[in-house]
Amino acid sequence: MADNTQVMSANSIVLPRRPNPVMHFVREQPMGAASFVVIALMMFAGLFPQYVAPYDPLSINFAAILAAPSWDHWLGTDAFGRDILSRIIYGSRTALVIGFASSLLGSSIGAVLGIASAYFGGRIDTWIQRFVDILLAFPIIVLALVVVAALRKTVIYGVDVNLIIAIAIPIIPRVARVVRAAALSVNVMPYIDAARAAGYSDTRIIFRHMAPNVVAPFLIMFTAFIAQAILLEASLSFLGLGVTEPTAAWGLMLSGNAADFFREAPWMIIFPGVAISLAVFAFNLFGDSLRDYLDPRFKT
Amino acid sequence: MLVYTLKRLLLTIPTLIGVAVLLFFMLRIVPGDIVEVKLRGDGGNVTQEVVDAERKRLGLDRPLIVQFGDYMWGLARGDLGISMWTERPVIEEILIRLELSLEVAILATIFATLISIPLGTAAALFRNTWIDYVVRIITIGGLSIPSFWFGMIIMLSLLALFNWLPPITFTPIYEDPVANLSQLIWPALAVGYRYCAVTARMIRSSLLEVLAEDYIRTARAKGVYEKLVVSRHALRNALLPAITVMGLEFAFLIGGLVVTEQVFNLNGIGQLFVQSVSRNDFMLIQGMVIMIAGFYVIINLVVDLLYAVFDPRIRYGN
Amino acid sequence: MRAVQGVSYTVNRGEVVAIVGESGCGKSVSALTMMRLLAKTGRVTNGRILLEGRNLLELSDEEMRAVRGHEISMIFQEPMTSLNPVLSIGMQIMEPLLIHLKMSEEDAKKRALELMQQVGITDGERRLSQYPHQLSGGMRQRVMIAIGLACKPKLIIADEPTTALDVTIQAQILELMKNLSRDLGIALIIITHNLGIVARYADRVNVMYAANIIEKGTADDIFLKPAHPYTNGLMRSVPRLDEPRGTKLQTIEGLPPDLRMPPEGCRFAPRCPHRIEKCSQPISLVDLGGGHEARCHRVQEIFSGSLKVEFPSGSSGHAEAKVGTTPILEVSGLKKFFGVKAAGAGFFSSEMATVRAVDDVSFSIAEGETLGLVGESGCGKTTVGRVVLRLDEATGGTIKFNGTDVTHHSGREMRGLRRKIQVIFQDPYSSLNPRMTVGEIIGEPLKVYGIVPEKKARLDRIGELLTQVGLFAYMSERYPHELSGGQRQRVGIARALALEPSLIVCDEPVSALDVSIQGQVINLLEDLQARFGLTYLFIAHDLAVVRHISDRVAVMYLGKIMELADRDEIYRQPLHPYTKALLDAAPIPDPRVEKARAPRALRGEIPSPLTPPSGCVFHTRCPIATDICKQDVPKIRELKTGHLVACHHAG
Amino acid sequence: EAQQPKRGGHFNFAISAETPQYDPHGSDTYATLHFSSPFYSTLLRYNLSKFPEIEGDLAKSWTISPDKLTYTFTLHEGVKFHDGTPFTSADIKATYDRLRAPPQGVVSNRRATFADIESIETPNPTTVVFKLSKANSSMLDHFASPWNTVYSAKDLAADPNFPRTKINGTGPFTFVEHVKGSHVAGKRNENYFKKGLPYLDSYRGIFTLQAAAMLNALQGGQVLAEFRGVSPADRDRMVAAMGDKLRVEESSWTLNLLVLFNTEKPPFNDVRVRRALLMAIDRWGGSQGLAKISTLRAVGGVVRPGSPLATPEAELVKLPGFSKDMKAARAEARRLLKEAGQENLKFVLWNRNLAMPYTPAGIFLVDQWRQIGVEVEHKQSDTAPYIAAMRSGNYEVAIDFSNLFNDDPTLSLTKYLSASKNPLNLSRYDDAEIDKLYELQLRETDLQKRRGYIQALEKRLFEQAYKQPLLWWHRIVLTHKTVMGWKMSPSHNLGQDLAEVWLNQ
Ligand SMILES: Nc1ncnc2c1ncn2[C@@H]1O[C@H](COP(=O)(O)OP(=O)(O)OP(=O)(O)O)[C@@H](O)[C@H]1O
Ligand SMILES: Nc1ncnc2c1ncn2[C@@H]1O[C@H](COP(=O)(O)OP(=O)(O)OP(=O)(O)O)[C@@H](O)[C@H]1O
Ligand SMILES: [Mg+2]
Ligand SMILES: [Mg+2]
Repeated sequence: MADNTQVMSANSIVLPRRPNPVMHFVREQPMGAASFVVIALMMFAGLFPQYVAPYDPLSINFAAILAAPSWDHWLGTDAFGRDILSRIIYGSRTALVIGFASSLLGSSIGAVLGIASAYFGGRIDTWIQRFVDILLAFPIIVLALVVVAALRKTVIYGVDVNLIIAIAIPIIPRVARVVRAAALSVNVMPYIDAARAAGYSDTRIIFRHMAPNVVAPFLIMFTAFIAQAILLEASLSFLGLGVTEPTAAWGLMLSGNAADFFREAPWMIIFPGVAISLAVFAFNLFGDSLRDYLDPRFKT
Repeated sequence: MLVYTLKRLLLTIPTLIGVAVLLFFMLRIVPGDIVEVKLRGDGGNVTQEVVDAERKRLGLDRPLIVQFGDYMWGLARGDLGISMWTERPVIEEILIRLELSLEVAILATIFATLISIPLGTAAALFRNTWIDYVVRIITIGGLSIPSFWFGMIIMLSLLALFNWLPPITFTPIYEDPVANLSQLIWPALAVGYRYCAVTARMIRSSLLEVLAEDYIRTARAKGVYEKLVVSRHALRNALLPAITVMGLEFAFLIGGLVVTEQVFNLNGIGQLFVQSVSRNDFMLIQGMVIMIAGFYVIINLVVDLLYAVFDPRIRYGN
Repeated sequence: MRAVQGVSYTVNRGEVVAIVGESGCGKSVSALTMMRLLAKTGRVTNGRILLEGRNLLELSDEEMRAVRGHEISMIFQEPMTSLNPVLSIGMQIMEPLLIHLKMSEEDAKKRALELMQQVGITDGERRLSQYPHQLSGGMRQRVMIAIGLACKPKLIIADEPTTALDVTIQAQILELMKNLSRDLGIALIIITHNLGIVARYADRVNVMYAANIIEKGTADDIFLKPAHPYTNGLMRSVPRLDEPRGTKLQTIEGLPPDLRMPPEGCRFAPRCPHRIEKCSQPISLVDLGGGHEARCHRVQEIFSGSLKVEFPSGSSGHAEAKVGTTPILEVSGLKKFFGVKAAGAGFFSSEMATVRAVDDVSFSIAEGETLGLVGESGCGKTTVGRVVLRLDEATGGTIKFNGTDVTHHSGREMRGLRRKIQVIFQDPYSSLNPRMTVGEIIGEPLKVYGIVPEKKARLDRIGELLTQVGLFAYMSERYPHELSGGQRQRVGIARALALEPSLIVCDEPVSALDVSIQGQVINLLEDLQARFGLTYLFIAHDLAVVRHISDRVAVMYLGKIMELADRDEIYRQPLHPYTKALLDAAPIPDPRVEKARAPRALRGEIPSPLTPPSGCVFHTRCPIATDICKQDVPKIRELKTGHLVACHHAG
Repeated sequence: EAQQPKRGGHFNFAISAETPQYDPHGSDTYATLHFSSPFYSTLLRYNLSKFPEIEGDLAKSWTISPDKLTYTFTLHEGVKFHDGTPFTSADIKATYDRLRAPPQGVVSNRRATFADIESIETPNPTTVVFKLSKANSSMLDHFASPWNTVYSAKDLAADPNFPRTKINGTGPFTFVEHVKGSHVAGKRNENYFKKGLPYLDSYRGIFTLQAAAMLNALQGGQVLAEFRGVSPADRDRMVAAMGDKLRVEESSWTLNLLVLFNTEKPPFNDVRVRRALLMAIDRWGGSQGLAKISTLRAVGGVVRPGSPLATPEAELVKLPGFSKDMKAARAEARRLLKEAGQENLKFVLWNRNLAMPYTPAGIFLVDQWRQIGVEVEHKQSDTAPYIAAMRSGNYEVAIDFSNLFNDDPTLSLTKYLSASKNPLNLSRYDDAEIDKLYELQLRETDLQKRRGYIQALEKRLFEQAYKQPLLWWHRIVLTHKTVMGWKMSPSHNLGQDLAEVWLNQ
């Protein structure tokens, strides 16, 4: 035996250094990297709006009602003379908080359901799948609307919790589906059999062996659904069922009688919409690149 | 085939029942009472007896479980009940508005299918070229632009460019196609964009996968024209997943309608839905959700059947 | 990177040329290059591909397209995925005819039927309208051949045409191709890594190593007078059916060079036991006369016999493992049925059918013994292993371990037992958790079972285990994807050893490995057995490998054991017709033996385990089957001491 | 526009909401009136040319006994219901009995207002006599209320709820159809008892649920008018778009929004806190700003500014919350809060989820209170939860609204009665003095004295700061110039029978 090892050591393959994942991602997915920069900017604006925003987003100024974009109001003002740029900047906080929170909540629950469903199979699987089917049969916004209406509004640190839940619920079944599929394919992997053969506990197998291998689809879903959540929040606020005035929120800026002003003050409509689209676009693009990066099938 | 279809239809029933039950109790948590809205919504100062009498008349004073049983029994007989607001049969309220919403949905679907197939195919064939990137931007845009805002922008542009706005009263297509389309084509665009984007993306990725398959290599090795390789060998396999996605996206389509109908003031299901939510018209809400859920289930059934038509590996059960 | 370099060979009409080499050495690439089918990422830097004097590399894409499938056609490795699932068989066969020969529909159809005839597909009429998923692997490969033949090409390239098929089917297909090329005067290039096949079917052979052809010549040249050290090594590292007992395999240690940075000298030098300074200089093919050429600096010495090529043969010194008498594992009447969706029903009907994966299997293994389990794919080998491991619940029968019945032990009761029974899987890629480092993978059981609770000691233990399987301690922080197939398999073995088991189920542990690596792993397993007195249940479909490693061998067919006996016994005088057939079908890497043997191939296909034949499951293919075989199931009888057979006509 | 009215023609107008049922007795929404009025007549009605003067409708004339306890009406002869049955005093009796004492299962929102009616007698088919238990200075206004549409005794006898779903009146138009979600249609009642009326052959009330949509329709001529009222922004936009084809009529409105405190919830049980919050509101400034973007405008007390009984501005500015010197007022407000130990007060402001004018009002208030360092969470919810919260009393501060059809104080002041007297008092306070003043003004028949009581009540109310009108609405009605004969009034509930409307084309 000893001598074999000698032979092997003589020319054991030299590996290329393990590449730094971040740099690697940037190199492989420039668009993804770019979109991440946008997201980062949004995050900064959302975290420290007071340093970025030129005005207080709430203070009414009847002197400057519906002012057109100008040097002192870059994106103009709304019907209450509030600076639209500042409201958009503060709005990014609302969007991000709700987007992240609800996507995280929904995706996590979905992931747990999905993995459990795949790993235990049998009756548990059937029940979970039934439940998922039922949730899926609800049109997304409809479900959200009903939940918003049903749950009493509870605000914690200025964040509307029931809105988050409402948006999270439609996410659950969709994530559960995907993760279940992924987990099923992992479940038949020999290394899982090996773990079973070694007699490890279910929890250990699930968390140590399965979970890490469904992280990729989870991450992808997670980012994608941040985008969807932001969009959904905008829609709900637009319908007047999401965030309420005078909070700065993008969907809200388009809602109510904003549309009535679109002749004399189109900027009131255009800029918030652009903000939503840009943010959602960034997250989608990032999620997309993430998938291309993580999913071998898309590798060249 | 038929048997299978029936079997599947039966299988949808538990789902729908689940929807009904879940919804019924979820709604009953909603604070507030439609009778109050009716009698006091506009500042009327009616006495409590009046309110109670009204609740009694509408049978809202009965214990929840009784109302529930009543409702389920109604469902069993295919009766969606009475709208608490207008006191007309729910089904009637829905049917009045169904035609319009349905037409918008169909227009959107047609639009999506027509655009997405060439778009997705081009992106896949010219992968990692500028074409691919452009398509990618367009499609991700579709996922990112809120349909209601897109609708507003469409209106704005129509106004700005032609100083023209679509008509507000609905004329059935069989009466006056021009008037009908000139009203509905715009909302269809607004909701169809996303639909189209999702499908195109699906077509792209599945086509890429298919093109990497061994049998494509075989086809090339046979000396088949490249055109045929794509159209005959690749595309047929690639379209299958796209069909599924279209089925699943239906849920989003409805969502799109709900907001877009607000923007274009279409007297459709979406509009009705928002109204009934703001009025606590539970019966109407239940009716609509169950109907939409039914649609969703049916559509996915149809998708599966289509699958069978396209893919010989899938056999009809006997 | 240069996938292929300095490859040049010629093929003549009606001649069969084989290209052998380990995986990744560039066989497929060279073939695809000939078809100009390389992915965009690949391109031909220089060289000529002459088809009857025309340089294919200079043709326009359109001209080349006209050549493909018309003058040159290709048959691929994976019959399962190489046919378009949504197009009918007829369509796919007729396509080249319609395109290249501009035939009319009905002419094409006639021709298609004729082709089906040729490739031995009966009732072609019906088949034409069928779809690939309705055909067995063998059938599909026949269809592929039919497609290849369609336009009477001058050259057919077959890239591993039978690797995915069972030995019996493999024999059928290869015979077919050989005859066709002879009768139709078609030049045939067979790409393979199976030396047996080469020996039997090839007129001339090109041996490739690391993107070079390092030796070429007639089959006899290569097999009888191999000149290049690598060729020698290759010959010695494969177990052979006609080898005396107990010989150790000689193995070529190390791995092929990374083609992104190949050594500029002789590419084999790093692994060559006889390398000298000179070997670091570039070298081209040296002519040895009679078209026999080899790419080696010392080829003359070797050829003249003045240099004897010797390779280190695994554990020199270690004694044969001593086989105990007490059975450690007793399996009796074992049954495992699976409920599956009825075949063909697709997801449109939910009717269930049962797969009789394992049906009444009994055997026992003594301590320190190795029981080999052979059989064609789908016969239930893996399932037996899984049931023994209690990964699947037995449908019937009992499993005794060290005398105690463990068939229905609960998870808790099993826990202690788990340590004693371990497993090694076939696929070295999917059997290691890609998200864990080698260290974590091997260390986990030590931690979980508190075998080596504290960290420092555990690291040492891991290092120790790694060295035991011929790896290095420093590899413990590598991830699986940073290891070669062979190395991964060694990690898998180390993982099994970590629990210090007494029985290891090896499910095709070497099937996925290259011959040279295969040798290494087999030797390793033998060493470990000798060292730790392990007991193996060794599952494989390669008879040679099984024979080499096992003490006794069980032959399975459709979930039943057909024959079970001492390995020499069973190979010397097999009593069951199926065993005979298997042995016949497996080609031996020796042209003399092979060319001497009459062409034979077991007829028919393997029946579906969903609907196993009545009576003796083998009767549908059995040459000596009679009526009783159709009626009643043969009991498994002990014809001689320790030689059990399940056949009415045996003995 | 003293032109000779032209007969004939078809008239389309917009109704921005669709009524769930047809019976004004059981309704408070203009949607029902704009839908039903053309089909019905009332006993009396307002003469919109000389509002708030009252004239007869079905009543030809009437007399009131000196003790103000007996009202005798002489009715028009030859009046017929649309189904041909002749109209008699019995129908009036049936109608008013239904209003004041609705039978089981019938909703009458006017029950309380007619509580003082003791009996109704019909000596002959053209005479009806109402006897009251107490003098009631608002009685005549009640008789002129547009909600009290007259039904046929026959129909009510057949089914007390007949008018909810069917229509049979004596009005100028007969019912043609109601297409759900689309429109209601009517055509001339050939034997309407007022000779020569109506002018129109037929009309359609088209439901336009989105303001934007309604305006588009108006601009496109799909409808020629909308009678409820639009926001200034819409007005400007339409004027810009249509120029002199459009007629704009404006008036202050009988509607207002109020700031409402739940006097049971600390710290709002402390008058200083309530007062401080009211004083922090810059009404005069706000009215100018909000007037540009919302239907809110006039600053006023408990009675509509500009109406006979309203408190003049000079008096008003003295009341807490109406000062024009905001610096002082806010300083005072901060002081009060400090005194009450509520410098950094936080609370939730409930509001209805209606774009116009509730949202602007909410935004305005939040901003105003931020300026005295009070942090407010603005909670807008749909009507049902809103009302639920109001009634159950689990709210702190809210924006309340009052919706009237005339300037008669009695109706508007009932809002301020003690909770014990009026269960609908959402501020849940008991204040004997207010109740006393209310009763006094109600029974007082001398206008000057009555104004005195009302102003006293107002003063008391604002000093206690239970609730206080924020701003009164401003009504802007847009019609095509071709629409003639319709009369603007301070209430969108009045004058919708369309009898005198005609088209000038
Ligand atoms: N499309 C490709 N892009 C990049 N490298 C490739 C590509 N195809 C093959 N290679 C590399 O070229 C070398 C030769 O590959 P090839 O498939 O010819 O080996 P092979 O002899 O066919 O192996 P096997 O026996 O496993 O089929 C390998 O190192 C492989 O990684
Ligand atoms: N989980 C399962 N569900 C249904 N059928 C199964 C399952 N596992 C195995 N089978 C069926 O049982 C039969 C035996 O499978 P098994 O894998 O044991 O054969 P094998 O001898 O290991 O084949 P190979 O040589 O290809 O590994 C096959 O027909 C297979 O399709
Ligand atoms: Mg290959
Ligand atoms: Mg196996």
